[in-house]
Amino acid sequence: MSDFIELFIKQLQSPTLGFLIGGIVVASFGSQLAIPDSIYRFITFFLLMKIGLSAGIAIRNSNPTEIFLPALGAMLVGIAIVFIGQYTLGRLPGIKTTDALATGGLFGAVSGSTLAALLPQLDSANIPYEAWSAALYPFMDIPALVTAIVVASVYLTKKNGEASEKVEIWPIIKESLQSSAVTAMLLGVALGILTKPESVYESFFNPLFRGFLAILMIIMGMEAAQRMNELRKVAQWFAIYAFIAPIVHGFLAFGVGLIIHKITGFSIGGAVVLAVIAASSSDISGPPTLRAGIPSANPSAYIGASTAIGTPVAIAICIPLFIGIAEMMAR
Amino acid sequence: MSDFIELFIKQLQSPTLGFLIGGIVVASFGSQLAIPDSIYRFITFFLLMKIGLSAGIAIRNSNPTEIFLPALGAMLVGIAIVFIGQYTLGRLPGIKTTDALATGGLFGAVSGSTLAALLPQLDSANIPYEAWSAALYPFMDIPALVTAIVVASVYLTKKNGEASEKVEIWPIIKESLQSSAVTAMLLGVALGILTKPESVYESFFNPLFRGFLAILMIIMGMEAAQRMNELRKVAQWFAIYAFIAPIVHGFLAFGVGLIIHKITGFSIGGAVVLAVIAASSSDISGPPTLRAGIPSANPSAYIGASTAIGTPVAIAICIPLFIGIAEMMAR
Amino acid sequence: MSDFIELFIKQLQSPTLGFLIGGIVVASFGSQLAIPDSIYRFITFFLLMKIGLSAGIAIRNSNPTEIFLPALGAMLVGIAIVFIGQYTLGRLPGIKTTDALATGGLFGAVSGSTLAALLPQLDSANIPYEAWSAALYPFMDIPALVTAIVVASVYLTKKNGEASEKVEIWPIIKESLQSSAVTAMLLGVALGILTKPESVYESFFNPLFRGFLAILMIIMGMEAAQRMNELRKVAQWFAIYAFIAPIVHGFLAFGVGLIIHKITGFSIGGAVVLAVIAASSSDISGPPTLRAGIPSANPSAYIGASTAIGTPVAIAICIPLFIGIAEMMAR
Amino acid sequence: MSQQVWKLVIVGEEILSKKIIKLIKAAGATGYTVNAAGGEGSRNVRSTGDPSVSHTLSNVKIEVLTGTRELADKITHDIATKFYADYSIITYIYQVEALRDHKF
Amino acid sequence: MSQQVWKLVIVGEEILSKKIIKLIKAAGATGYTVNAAGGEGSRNVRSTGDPSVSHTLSNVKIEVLTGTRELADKITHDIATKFYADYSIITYIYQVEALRDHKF
Amino acid sequence: MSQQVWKLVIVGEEILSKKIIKLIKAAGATGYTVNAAGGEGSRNVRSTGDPSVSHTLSNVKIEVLTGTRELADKITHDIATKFYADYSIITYIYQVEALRDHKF
Ligand SMILES: Nc1ncnc2c1ncn2[C@@H]1O[C@H](COP(=O)(O)O)[C@@H](O)[C@H]1O
Ligand SMILES: Nc1ncnc2c1ncn2[C@@H]1O[C@H](COP(=O)(O)O)[C@@H](O)[C@H]1O
Ligand SMILES: Nc1ncnc2c1ncn2[C@@H]1O[C@H](COP(=O)(O)O)[C@@H](O)[C@H]1O
Ligand code: NA
Ligand code: NA
Ligand code: NA
Repeated sequence: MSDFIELFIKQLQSPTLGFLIGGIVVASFGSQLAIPDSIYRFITFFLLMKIGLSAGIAIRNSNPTEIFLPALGAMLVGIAIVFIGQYTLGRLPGIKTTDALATGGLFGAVSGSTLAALLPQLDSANIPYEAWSAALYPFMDIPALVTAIVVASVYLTKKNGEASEKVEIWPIIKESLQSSAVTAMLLGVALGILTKPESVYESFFNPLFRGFLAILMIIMGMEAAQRMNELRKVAQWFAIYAFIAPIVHGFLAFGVGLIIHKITGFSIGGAVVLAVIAASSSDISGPPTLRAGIPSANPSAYIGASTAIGTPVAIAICIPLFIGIAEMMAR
Repeated sequence: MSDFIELFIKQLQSPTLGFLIGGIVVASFGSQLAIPDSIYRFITFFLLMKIGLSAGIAIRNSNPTEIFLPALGAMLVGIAIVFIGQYTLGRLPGIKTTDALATGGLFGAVSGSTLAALLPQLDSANIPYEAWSAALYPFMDIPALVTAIVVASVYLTKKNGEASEKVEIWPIIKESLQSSAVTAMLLGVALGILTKPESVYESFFNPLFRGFLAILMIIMGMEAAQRMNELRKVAQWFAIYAFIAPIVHGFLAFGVGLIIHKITGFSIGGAVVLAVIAASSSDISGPPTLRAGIPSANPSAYIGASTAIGTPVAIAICIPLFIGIAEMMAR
Repeated sequence: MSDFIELFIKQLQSPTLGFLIGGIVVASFGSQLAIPDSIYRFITFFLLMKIGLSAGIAIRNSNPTEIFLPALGAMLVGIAIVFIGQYTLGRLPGIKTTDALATGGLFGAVSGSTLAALLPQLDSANIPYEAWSAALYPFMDIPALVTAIVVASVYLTKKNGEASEKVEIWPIIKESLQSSAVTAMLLGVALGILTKPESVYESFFNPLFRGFLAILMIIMGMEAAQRMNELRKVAQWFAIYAFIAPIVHGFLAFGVGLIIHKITGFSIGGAVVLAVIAASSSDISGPPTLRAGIPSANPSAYIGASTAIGTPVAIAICIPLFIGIAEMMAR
Repeated sequence: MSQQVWKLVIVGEEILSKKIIKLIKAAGATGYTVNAAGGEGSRNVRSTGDPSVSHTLSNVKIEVLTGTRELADKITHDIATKFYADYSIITYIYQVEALRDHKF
Repeated sequence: MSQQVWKLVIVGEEILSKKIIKLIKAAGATGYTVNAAGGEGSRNVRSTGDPSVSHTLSNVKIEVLTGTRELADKITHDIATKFYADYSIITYIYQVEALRDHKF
Repeated sequence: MSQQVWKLVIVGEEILSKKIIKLIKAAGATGYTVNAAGGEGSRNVRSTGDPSVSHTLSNVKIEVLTGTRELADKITHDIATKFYADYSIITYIYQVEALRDHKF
């Protein structure tokens, strides 16, 4: 146990986390510092392309059937998280079911920045993982969003006593695939598989990755501090859920990953990736999709919960936690 | 012949092309992915500065008189392309002469992104070329734009039976020189000649070149797909012209380059540069200059033709084509 | 002496200066070239973070008490510059006292870009300096701004014969600390001290520093040319002050630095840093703080003086001057 | 030389802009003008996950000139029905004088 | 379906935007809309050190809909007292018709 | 405390903005305000080669307050003569009430 705590604390000192906390402090202090919106957009594009490219290059040289079980696991976890949200958060006093579903959907969906923060730390910790495992992202992201929107629509139709009109699933999937985050990652994967982008990858995407990630962490930190105010306007249950849920979701997915590890050769590092994408909550593609899909849900509740608390918890607690566990298991 | 086809196909697999096609696919699929405008502007500035700096550093150590004949060739090709446009596209049924002239002017002018895409591929193919040859850019670009605007003015004056007022040429040249693209490249050339920018060049402009180029290719691809709709609104002849013209212009300039090769020591690689800048059509500086210079021409026609078809053809067909020819000649 | 002139001229050929002059020429020629605002903001953030990080990493491994005397010197110089402005510029015919105070405040405050331009040139000249010396920035910047605003308020209160209401100092300090420039640098210092950002620093901030600095120099040059027009609208004394003041302030601070050098082990290179931050005038954080703090002062006067003349003089004259002196002293 | 036309202004969440434009075109307007905007109102919900710290303008202001009051009312009505319940959005209208040779 | 309200427009230096918004809220308005703007006027001072070459929009346009003329006049008056002497700023007002179900 | 002035609004292609501003100043207006804008109209031509995929706002909205109707009409007329034939552009005008102490 003391070993584990030691490993956990070492993770806490990583620069990634330092930059995140730096952003929180800076914004809390009311600084005028602002990273321009276009830079933020470029950085997220850059990071997801980089992750996609390296996954694609890896897939090119790997057995594509290996991904089947982990992808299925990712899907099931994404869907399960929505129902967990509905039956825990949604049952609490004063919480509207649609708000709970939207929050569950956002926490089931995946954060590109959390994923980007994880990978270099796995590398530093020398924990091997399937290079394609970042490609699990959309397999958890899209089912979670689709489930949240479909269940909310069914719920609202029933509640309003309307003749149940069928909810169309394909448009929701399409909108998720068209979102800038998922597109950037899939474009990277496709280019990694089909072309030979090694020269660009080695001269550009790989060396600049840690730097842009650090800047993104500052932005995420500033954003978390800023959204705190918004979160204060909604029921406290959202804050409590946002603190606990990433950890619970992480353990759920880590368990699923371990089972797949037993069945196939899926690595422990891969299980950590699965755990952290489950622990993460979407910050780019999820919010607009949910806003359009469940318009009556309160965005201050679900975006506030995710950005102000969910993402910091995923990065600051879940990443070191699951890396610590994996290191302990490796001994 | 089969050798040539093999070389041609190898070129088709380059990452540059992959990123271009990736952009086309992504935009055709209706993705929300968008590279912010300010990033696009910075990237074109960066690439042209880099090209200019390396040309300037090369000129510093070379005999400046060497550039005389190639520059003259570039000028003549640029002017010729406008007249080719007038007497081919302009003679087709339903095509306004001013539209044909503006299109010819844009195809005579030069694309910084196509030039940027060419140079690393020449390097990979180990085809030597005069390092200053990128500096031929303005020598083709400006004469083409000036010719198109002057000829259109003369034509309109005659047609409207007005007393022929003399068209002022200097303001058009000045506007071209003041355009952001030409300025960026000439600034790079000047700094390369007059200062010692090697430290900045080696630590910044050179290593990041391929990466920013890849991102620009994605933007160009998305843009091409987007402009297709606009091109559909105008006569089909523009699309046909846009497909054939880059290849014809490329061969014309390659021929001129070979003649200069015989006369002076101008390299085959230099002739490829001449061919590709002729094949390219302007995407940054040309459109606003033409819009102001020939206001009655329809921008949907000439910009659509250039961006939706001309640029992809120049990058995807003309670059591998002329590199393939040069490689065959080198055997 | 001829030695010194030689050293001075060598400094003049540095790329930094070339890019600055390039920007001036380009803008004077009326070019359309424009670096997007968001890129400018990102670059200044990047450079100040880099400077802060390297200072912070250095402080982590150094004796924090060393900084005490130099910081005190920086403070006194910052305050002195304001009074020098008041009693020289402010006494000239037709110059309003508040305008003189605001100008003095801006020239007492510090320019991140000038500081960024200095450090690589100190490195190239192999002049050792305390790595933490960049952290002297806020110790001169904030006192200068506070002094200017407080003295102006006292002056206006007296002049208007109002009952002297006490000027609050803390809000002014807070606003300075909250400015994006000071925040970025202090965030870098804090992260450098408290986390281990070496991996990010070596892979991102350090290699890209020279390149972004070069681009910032182009922007500063364009800006200087642009502001010239504004400066022409105000009394010529501002232009004359802006030319002489950086040199005078530089020598004042260099003298202070030499005294500290005698007392403690403070390096000659550190004295050059002190001299150049004194010579520099604020371009990011100063103007809005002064505009809010001394609303009746004419911003065209003080911003024009600083941007159009002060900054070019600091970069083009003061940096090579003090490096030349330090090199001569080292022989 | 001039004609009286109606200017309808819509200020609402950026996320709605494509939908509102679609609706404006469907109603038969000859055009529209869009501005990025920021603001606060009585509902003031945020609809994106994009960082607010970067001063994103998360609203959009859409202006439509219409030749008749009916057309403007139809657009207002369509927007009210579709978006008033769940989104931050306001609309208002006034008369302006446009050059006669442009058809609205 | 509609109500007459006043639309007050303020165009001034970007640096004032937070202060003006504070003042608008303090006066009791239900909301405001902000646009980035550029421009020139009779005073035309620049308030930032940010590069003008990069085409920064250094002004801001703030629009406030108020239910009463008094509220608009109060805001105008507060702005005039505080900022007219030292800053580039103009204000003007006109009547528009807003949907009745939004409270101003 | 107030004066009736005319507010002339011009929405057109971004590429024209410098030329329009020149013309406004030449006509004798005391100032103008510019906003980046997007939009579609009956002509709707694009004038730049810049990527449209990046949501560039390729229009510009220019507002001019004038003390007299004549001045506004002169500006409108100049714009119409110079740009209506070849460019996407609209203009319209209405009356607003400005603070008396600013000269227009
Ligand atoms: N009184 C007002 N004056 C000006 N703009 C307003 C006002 N109320 C609301 N708005 C704008 O309309 C948007 C939506 O308002 P609401 O639906 O009240 O949240 C706000 O974000 C503001 O941009
Ligand atoms: N006549 C005018 N028409 C339109 N906008 C104006 C006018 N005069 C001033 N402005 C705007 O108001 C700002 C401040 O004006 P001023 O206080 O006159 O410098 C200017 O920067 C313009 O954006
Ligand atoms: N009916 C309209 N309502 C609002 N804006 C319009 C309208 N028609 C045109 N515009 C704007 O004016 C610009 C030029 O219009 P046009 O000359 O009709 O292409 C368009 O791009 C729009 O921004
Ligand atoms: Na998740
Ligand atoms: Na060409
Ligand atoms: Na100073």
